[in-house]
Amino acid sequence: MAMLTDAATPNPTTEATASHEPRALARFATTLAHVLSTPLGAIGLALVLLIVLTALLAPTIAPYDPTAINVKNRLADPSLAHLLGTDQLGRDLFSRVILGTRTAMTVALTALATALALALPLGLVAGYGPRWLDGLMVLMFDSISSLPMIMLGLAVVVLIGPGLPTVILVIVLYCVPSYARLVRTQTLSLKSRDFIKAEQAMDAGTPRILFRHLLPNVIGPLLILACLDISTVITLEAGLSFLGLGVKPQIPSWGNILSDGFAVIRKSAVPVVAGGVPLVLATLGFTFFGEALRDALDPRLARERRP
Amino acid sequence: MRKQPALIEADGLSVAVPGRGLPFLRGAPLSILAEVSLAVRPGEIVCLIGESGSGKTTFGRALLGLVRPSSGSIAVDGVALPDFSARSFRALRRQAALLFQDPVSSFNPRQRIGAMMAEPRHIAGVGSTRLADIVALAGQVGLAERFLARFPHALSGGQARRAAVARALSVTPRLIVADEPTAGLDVSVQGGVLNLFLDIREQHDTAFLLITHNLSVVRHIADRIVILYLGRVVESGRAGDVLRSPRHPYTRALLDSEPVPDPARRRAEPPVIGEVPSIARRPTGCEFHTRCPRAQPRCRSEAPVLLDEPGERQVACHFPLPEAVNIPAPGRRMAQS
Amino acid sequence: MLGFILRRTAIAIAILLLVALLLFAMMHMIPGDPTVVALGPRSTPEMREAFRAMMGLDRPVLDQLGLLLVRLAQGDLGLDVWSRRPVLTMVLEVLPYTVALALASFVWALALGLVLGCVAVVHHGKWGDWLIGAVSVSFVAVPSFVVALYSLLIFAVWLNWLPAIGAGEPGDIGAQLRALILPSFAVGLGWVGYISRLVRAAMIEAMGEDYVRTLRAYGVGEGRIIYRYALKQALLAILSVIAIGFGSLLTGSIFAEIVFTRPGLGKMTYDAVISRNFPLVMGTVLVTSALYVTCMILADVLSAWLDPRVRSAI
Amino acid sequence: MKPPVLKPPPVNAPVLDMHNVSVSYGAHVPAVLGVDLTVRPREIVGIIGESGSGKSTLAHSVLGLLPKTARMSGERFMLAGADILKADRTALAALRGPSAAMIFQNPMTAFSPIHSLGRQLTDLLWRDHAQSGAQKRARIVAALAEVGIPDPVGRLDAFPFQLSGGMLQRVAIAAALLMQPALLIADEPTTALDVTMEAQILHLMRSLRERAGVSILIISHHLGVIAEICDRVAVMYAGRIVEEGTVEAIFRDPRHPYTQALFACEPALVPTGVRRLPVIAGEVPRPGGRLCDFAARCAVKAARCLEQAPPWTRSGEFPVHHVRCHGSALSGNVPSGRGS
Repeated sequence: MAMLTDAATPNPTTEATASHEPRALARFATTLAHVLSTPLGAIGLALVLLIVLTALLAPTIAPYDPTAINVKNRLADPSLAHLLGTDQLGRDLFSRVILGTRTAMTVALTALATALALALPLGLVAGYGPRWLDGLMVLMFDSISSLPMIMLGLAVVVLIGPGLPTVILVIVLYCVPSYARLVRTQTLSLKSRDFIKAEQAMDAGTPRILFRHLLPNVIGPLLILACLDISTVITLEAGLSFLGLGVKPQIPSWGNILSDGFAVIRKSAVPVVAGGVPLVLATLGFTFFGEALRDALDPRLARERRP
Repeated sequence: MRKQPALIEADGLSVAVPGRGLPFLRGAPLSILAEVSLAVRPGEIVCLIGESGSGKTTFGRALLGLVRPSSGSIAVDGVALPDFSARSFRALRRQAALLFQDPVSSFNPRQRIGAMMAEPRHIAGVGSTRLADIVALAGQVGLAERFLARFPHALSGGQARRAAVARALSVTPRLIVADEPTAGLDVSVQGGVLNLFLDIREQHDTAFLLITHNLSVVRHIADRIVILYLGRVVESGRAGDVLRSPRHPYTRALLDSEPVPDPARRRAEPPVIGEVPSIARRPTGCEFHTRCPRAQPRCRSEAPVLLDEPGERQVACHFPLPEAVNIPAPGRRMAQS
Repeated sequence: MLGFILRRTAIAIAILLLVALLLFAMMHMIPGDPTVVALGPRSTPEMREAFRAMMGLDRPVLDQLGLLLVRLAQGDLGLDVWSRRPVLTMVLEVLPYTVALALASFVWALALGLVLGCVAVVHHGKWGDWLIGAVSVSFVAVPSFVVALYSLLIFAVWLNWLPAIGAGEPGDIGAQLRALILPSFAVGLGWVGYISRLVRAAMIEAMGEDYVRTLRAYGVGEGRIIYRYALKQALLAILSVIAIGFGSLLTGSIFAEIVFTRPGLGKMTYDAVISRNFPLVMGTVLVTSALYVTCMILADVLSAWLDPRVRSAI
Repeated sequence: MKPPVLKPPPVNAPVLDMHNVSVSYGAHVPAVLGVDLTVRPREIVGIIGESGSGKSTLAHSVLGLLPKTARMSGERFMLAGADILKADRTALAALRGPSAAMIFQNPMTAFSPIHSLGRQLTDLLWRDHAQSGAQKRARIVAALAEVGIPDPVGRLDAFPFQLSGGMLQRVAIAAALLMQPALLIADEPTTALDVTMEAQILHLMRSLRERAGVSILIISHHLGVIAEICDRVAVMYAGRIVEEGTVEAIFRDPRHPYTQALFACEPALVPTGVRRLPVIAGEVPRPGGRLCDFAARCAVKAARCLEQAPPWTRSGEFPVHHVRCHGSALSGNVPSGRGS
C-alpha cells in the first residue's frame, strides 16, 4: 500500500504512513549494521559519537572558564588541576580543547548546511538551464576555486571583522563552487538519461522535472558527500584560525590553540599536541564514518577527496 | 485502407548535428536523417526498419520533439506544427507516448513503479491516480499488483516493458512510438509484448510506430513497413507486399540475411557483403551502391528519388527488383500446424 | 587539437580576468581609505597624497580599473607599497621556492602513491589492500598543517635533525635539500593517500573491463594485464585529476611555508594580506591563479592528447 | 613455430569432453548441473538457451574464466587432452589460447580502447618469445587478411573505436586463429551485430572450420544462428541440458516439450498471416530443482513429472538424439507443448 504515497496520492492514508515507519527504521538499522561491520566504520562511529557528545556537553565537562587568563600560571605542565596544563596566558588547555570541539562542530554544521543550500539551486540551474548560463556559472566557479583560500579569508575578515560568522562565510564561499559543480555534473548526466527524456516526452513541465525527478536523484549523493566533507570543513576552520583569519583569538578553537602553541613550540610541546590530537581524531573519525556510510548507502559514489 | 488524414505525418523531416572543429570553421553538418517522410494513420501499426546508423531512433525522438529537427514539417491530424519549439510539441506529446529501448532506464530509479505509472496522469491532470485505478491499469498489461511497490531495477526485462506500456497507456494515447520493443527479451516472452500491442489497438484504436532492426519479430504485427538506410527511406509499403516481394535490393538483402531456423536452408554465401558506411562519409549517388549486388555505373553518380508506385508503395532505386520475384515464405510449417 | 588548446586558453584568460575583477572589487569594498590602511594612521597628508597619485587612487574607479587591466595586459603588476620594488620581480624571486616545494612533495607523493595503489590492486580483497586503504584514508584525513607542526616538533625541535626555519642559503644545495625535507613531507603526505586511492580505484575499474577478460582468455599473465593495460588506462583516467592537483598544491603549500618560515608565494601572500599591501596581494594572487589555471589547461590538453578517442574527436 | 606445450590428443578424440559437470556460484547457487557435452575435431556444436539457462557459465567454465566464487565439479572435464578440473591457475592459463580461444558477445568492448589493435594482437602472442616483432607482425597481418579485413597493415595502428562492430568481431576471430586453437568458443558472437553483418560473420566462422579445421562451440539464443552453422545442438534449460542431438534431429523432430515450445515461439517459424505470436507462460525457475525444471510450464506434464526426476534417455538410433523427459522417453512421441 505504501508505494503510491510518494507521488500518486497527494494525501497518504494512515495505513500507508503506518507501514512507512518501520521501513525507514529497518533501513536505518541495516545501514548502521553495515557501517559497524567494518573496523574503520566502527572506529569512525565511536569517534564521531565522542566528538558530538563532547560538543553537546562541553560547558559541563570543562572544569575552568576557557577564556579566564591567569598570568601567574603560564605554560604550566599537565597536572591533576590542569589536565593538559595551561597556555602562555595561563588559560586551562583542557577546557579550551573541550570547548574547541563545540566551536568546530558549530562551524562545520552551519557552514555545510549553508553551502549545500546555496550549491543545490546553483548547480541545478547550471546543469539544466541554457548553455550560455552554464558556461558563465562554471567560469565563476572556476575563478573562485582558483583564488587562494587565504585571499577569500582576508577579504571577508576585513569586510565584516573576525569571528564565527566570518569563518562560516569563508568556508561557504570556499565550498559552494565545488559542491555546485558536483550538482551540475550530476544534473548534466541525469539530463541525458532516458527517464528525464521520458518525462519530456510526457510533456512534464520544467519545475516538475527539476524538483520531482532531478532533485531527489541529486540530493542523496550530495548529502553523503557532505557527510564526508565534515572533516574537510573542520580542517578549514582550524586552518583559518591558525592563520589568524578565523575566530577571535580568545575564543577556544583548535586552530587558535595550535596557533598559540606554535608561538611557544620551543618552550612547550603540550599546547601543540593538545590542539592537534583532537583535530586529528575528529578528521579521522568523520572521514572513516563518512566513507563507511557511503559504502553502505551508495558505493558508486566513491569520489576521492583531495588532501 | 481508409482514406482519412494521417494521425501524424512527418514530411521531409531532417536532423543534422554540427560538424567538428572551431566555431566558424566547422566542417559541414552531419546529416543523421535526410528528408524522411512517414505517416501513421489512426489504428495503424507502422514498422520503421533500419540497421545501426540508420537514424531510426533519432526519427522516433524527433517526432516527439526530443531531438530538434533541422528542417521538414510534422502535421497532426492534417494540421502542421507552426515550428519545432517545445510549445508546438505540447499537443502532440499529450496524444503520443514513447517507449524507450531500455525500459528500466526510462523510469526514475528513486520512484516506485506504481508512482511512475501515474506520472502521465499527474502531468496531464486528467484521469484517476487512486491506487485501485493504477492497479487496474497494471492489470491491463498483465502486471500483478505486487510489482507496483517495486523499484525499476527490481523488475525483469519483460515486466519492466509491461510497466512502461502501462505508463504509456495511462492517458490513452492515440499513438505509441516504441523503440526496439523486444530488445533484450527472450523469444518465449517477446511475443507477449507484441500481442499486448495488438490488444491495445483493438481496445483503443491506438496507432503504433515500431522502430526496430529486427524484421522477423515485427513481420507478423506490421501493417506497413518503412526501410531506412543511412537516414533515408529506401522503400516503404504494405507489410505483406514488402515482405513478399521487396523492390529495393537493400530490403531484399535484409530479408535474406535473417538466418532461417532450418538447417536445410543454409546459405552458401552471405546475401550482402561489406558494412554500413559512416554518415560522415556518405557514398555518392545511391548510398547503397557500395554494397549493392545490382549496382550499375549510374548508381554511383546519380542519387535515386523515392518514387510512388501503385499500391501505396515507394521505392528509391534506379533498378528495382521486378514485382514478381517470389521468395518462399521463410516460415516453415511445422508438422503439427 | 589547436582549436581545442585555443579554446581552453581563452577560458583561462577569462578566468584570470574575472579573478582580477574580483580582487579589484574586494579591495574597493574594504571599508576605510585604502591609503590609511596601507600607510597607517600616522602618515602625513603629503605622504597620502603622493601615495594616491602613485597608485592612481585619485582617479575615478572605472579609470583605475581600466588602468589596472591595461597594466596587467602589459605584464606589469605594479609596485610594492613598502619597498617600491616591482611586484613581478618580488614574486619571481620567491616563485622557485614554492615550485621546488610543490615539485618535491609531488614527486615523492606520486611515486609512493602509485606503488601503494598498485600493491593494493594486486592484493585486492586481502588484508594488504585493507591496510593500504586504511593508511591512505588516514593520510588524506589528517590536516597538512598539523603534520607540518608535528614534524617540526619531532624532527627539528626534539631531535634537531633537520632545520626548522628557512629554505637554506642560496648556493648551498645540501642545505637547501635538507630544508626541503620536512615541508615536502608535510605537504606530500596527504597526496600519497589521495593518489594511492585514486590509482587503486581507477585500476580496479580498468580490471573490470571486458577487454581484460579477452586478455585473460588468451592466457596473458596478470602482471602484464595490470602493468601494461590497466595501469595505462588508470593513469589516463587520473591524469587530469593529478595535474589539477598539482595546481592546487602550488597554492596549497602556504601552511608549510608559514610553519617552516620558508620563503614562497604562500608566505608572501600571507604577509601581504596581513600588512594590507594591496599591490603585492594582487600580484601574488594573480600569479597563483595563473599557475593553477595553467595546470588546468595542461591537464585537459595532456589527457586529450594521450587518449586516442579524445584525440581524434577534437 | 612454438614448441608443443601439451601432448597432442589422439586423433579423433574429442576436443572437449565433459561428463556430469556442474558449476555453482558460492556453495548454494547452482548455475550448471550435470552437463554432458562433447565436441569432436572439426565439429560445430551449438548451445541454445534463454537468459538464465546457464549457457554462458558453461562456455566460460571451459577456460576457467568464471568469477572467483564459482565452484566446478564433475566426473570428467577434458579440454584437448588436459584435465580442467585438476588444473591450477597456471595450468589453466597455459590452456587459454592454444587449447581453446574465445570470442565474446560485444566486440566493441573486447579490446582495450587506448591501445592500438596491433599492440594488443602482438601481446596475445606472448608465448612466442622466439619470434621477432616483424615475424609476429607478418602473422597478424596474414590472420587479419584471412578473416577478410581490408587493408590489414593499416589496421595495426588503428584503435578499436575506429572500426565498426562487425570489423572488430572479425579482428577477434583473427586473434583466435593466431592461436591455432583446438577449440573456438563463441559466446553470442553475432548478437551485438546488425543482421547483414551477422550473416557475414556466420559465413566466416563456417569457412574457417573448412579451411583451418577448428572445432567450434557456439552459444546463442537465436535458433536461426544455430541452424545456420551447427552440426550438433544442445538445448539448455535452468542449468541442465534437456535435449541434445544433430541439428537435423533437433530442428526436424524436437522431442522435449521445452524445445518444442521454443520453436513454436520463434517468429520466423510462425506462419505468415498469423498475427499473435505464441509465448511460454510462467517464468524460468532457478537452476537446481530436483525434478523436471520445466514441469511447472509444461503443457503435457504427467503425474510422474512431479514425482521423479526425468531420465536422460536416448531417443533414436540415427541420428543420435537424447532427451531429458519422462513423456518423450517413454512414448517417443509427445504432443506439441506449445504454449498459449
